[in-house]
Amino acid sequence: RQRVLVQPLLRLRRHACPTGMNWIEAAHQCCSQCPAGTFLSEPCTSPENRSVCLPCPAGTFRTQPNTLSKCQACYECDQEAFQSVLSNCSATSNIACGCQPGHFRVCLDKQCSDFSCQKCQPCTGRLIQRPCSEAQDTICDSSCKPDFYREGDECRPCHTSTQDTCGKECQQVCG
Amino acid sequence: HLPILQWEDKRGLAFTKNNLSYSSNALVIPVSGDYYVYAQVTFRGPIESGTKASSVTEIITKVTDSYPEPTQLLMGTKTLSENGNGWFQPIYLGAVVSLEVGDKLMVNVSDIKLVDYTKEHRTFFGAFLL
Amino acid sequence: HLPILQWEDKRGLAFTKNNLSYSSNALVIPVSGDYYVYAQVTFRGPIESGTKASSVTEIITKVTDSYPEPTQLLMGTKTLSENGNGWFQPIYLGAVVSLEVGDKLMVNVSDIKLVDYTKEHRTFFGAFLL
Amino acid sequence: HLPILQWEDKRGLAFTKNNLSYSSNALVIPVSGDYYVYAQVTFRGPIESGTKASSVTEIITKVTDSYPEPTQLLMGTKTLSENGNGWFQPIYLGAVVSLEVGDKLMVNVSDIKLVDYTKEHRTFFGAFLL
Repeated sequence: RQRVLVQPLLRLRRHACPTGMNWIEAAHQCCSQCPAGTFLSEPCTSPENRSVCLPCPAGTFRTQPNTLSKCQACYECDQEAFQSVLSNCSATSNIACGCQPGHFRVCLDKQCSDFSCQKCQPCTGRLIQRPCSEAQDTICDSSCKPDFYREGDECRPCHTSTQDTCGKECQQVCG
Repeated sequence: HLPILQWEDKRGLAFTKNNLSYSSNALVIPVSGDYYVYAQVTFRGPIESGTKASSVTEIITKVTDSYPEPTQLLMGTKTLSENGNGWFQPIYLGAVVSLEVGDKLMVNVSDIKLVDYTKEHRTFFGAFLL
Repeated sequence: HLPILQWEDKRGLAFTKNNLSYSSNALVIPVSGDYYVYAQVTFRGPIESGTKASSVTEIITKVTDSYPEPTQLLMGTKTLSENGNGWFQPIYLGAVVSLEVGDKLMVNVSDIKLVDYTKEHRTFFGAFLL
Repeated sequence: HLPILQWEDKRGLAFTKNNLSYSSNALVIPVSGDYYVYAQVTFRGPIESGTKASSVTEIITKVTDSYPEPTQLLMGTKTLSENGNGWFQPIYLGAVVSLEVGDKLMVNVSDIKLVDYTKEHRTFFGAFLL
């Protein structure tokens, strides 16, 4: 028995408009889209004449052609929380943020569309296996640098040790 | 884009009326106007397959025929300071937004495997016209 | 059942009107319809006599003549990762529910001793007809 | 008094209508009645200049000509058990309050430097007449 897949053949869009035009409910007709960087101030009075589009006010943007009555508000970079501006908001693009030097991104979702900036770990007394970058923290070498001895999970310079603070490990390294 | 939640719209406490309909994971706006839109997602962990989550995010998003990209309307983000034991974290969002007929509302989450979908009164989504 | 909170319905910011009344710890629904029901409970600890709480829960419940058991309408559960110091944890819940005349709404909590009842603007409960 | 937040009332998702206006950091009530008032503030840290915060607080406050002091209408307080890494903590508040024409509503926070102002859908404030 043949399985018949019952499904609307064509998922009819509510109102099919030609490419470059959108259905405007208020005008009850298709109108031309406004270009990126602008918004629809007044819909067309007939499909032949153009919609009235105005530039996005300062602090707002539209990256795509649209028939929206407002532009989107620009985000801001969180400079208090160690973010930096990679590129400013323009009429056609939102602001882009990164992390200030010495910080790396901690993503809040898999796409990393949202992130906080965290201080890179300093690798005091250790060699750096992989330097800190925008995307990930420093990776420190597990062993201490020459002239540094291990104290717990820290590496301490020999010159800071004194007779009675220099334990077995310290003596091995610092003599 | 972040995963989109699916919803029950008929059984139990769920219902739709006044032409506010639900289809393909979205509420569909029947008439232009200002709506109070709200959603709560209860997140829980740890889960078997999951890596340890450092945060959870819930976003109410709008898709419209007038623009090719979704618009994020409301967002709740909470970092988790959980210690490996079982944890629960509800996030509630609600506000008035201006919507056009045909606009679609949906709920995105940072990780769908962390959503507690087991009880209808823990994770819910709705809207009403003012 | 979980403990039921008692509410002030006249003094300070509290009020009832349009026949929505409060009696024996419940809001009583005067006319059938869809209501936006909401409540916030602020939990706080540690408390003198209390054992260390691992989580707090708030539930808005409906009791109706047409069914012998309460129905849980909305629930917020949050695990606590507190470290012995003083802690505060608010849980807000709100959604549209269909109610019948005579239905009673109440708020249950996991542990009544953890509820901060000292300030009316920290713990509150209400409903309005759409 | 606690710091008062400033708001955008025109650009992006923000709007005012029906004579509910915004001026000097406050929503101004155009007609007496019962309003559902709500606000979410997303707090985040740590911040450069900041001392380590132990808790965050959001308060919706009313100022009225008929009384010299502000009235706290709704309050959300959450203690932080953060461990030095980046943290996010949203607090949502919403309830029905009775207001008089000319009353002003504003949002106070415990520390303005901890408020995430970078995205309009993370921190928002509004009211509507029932």
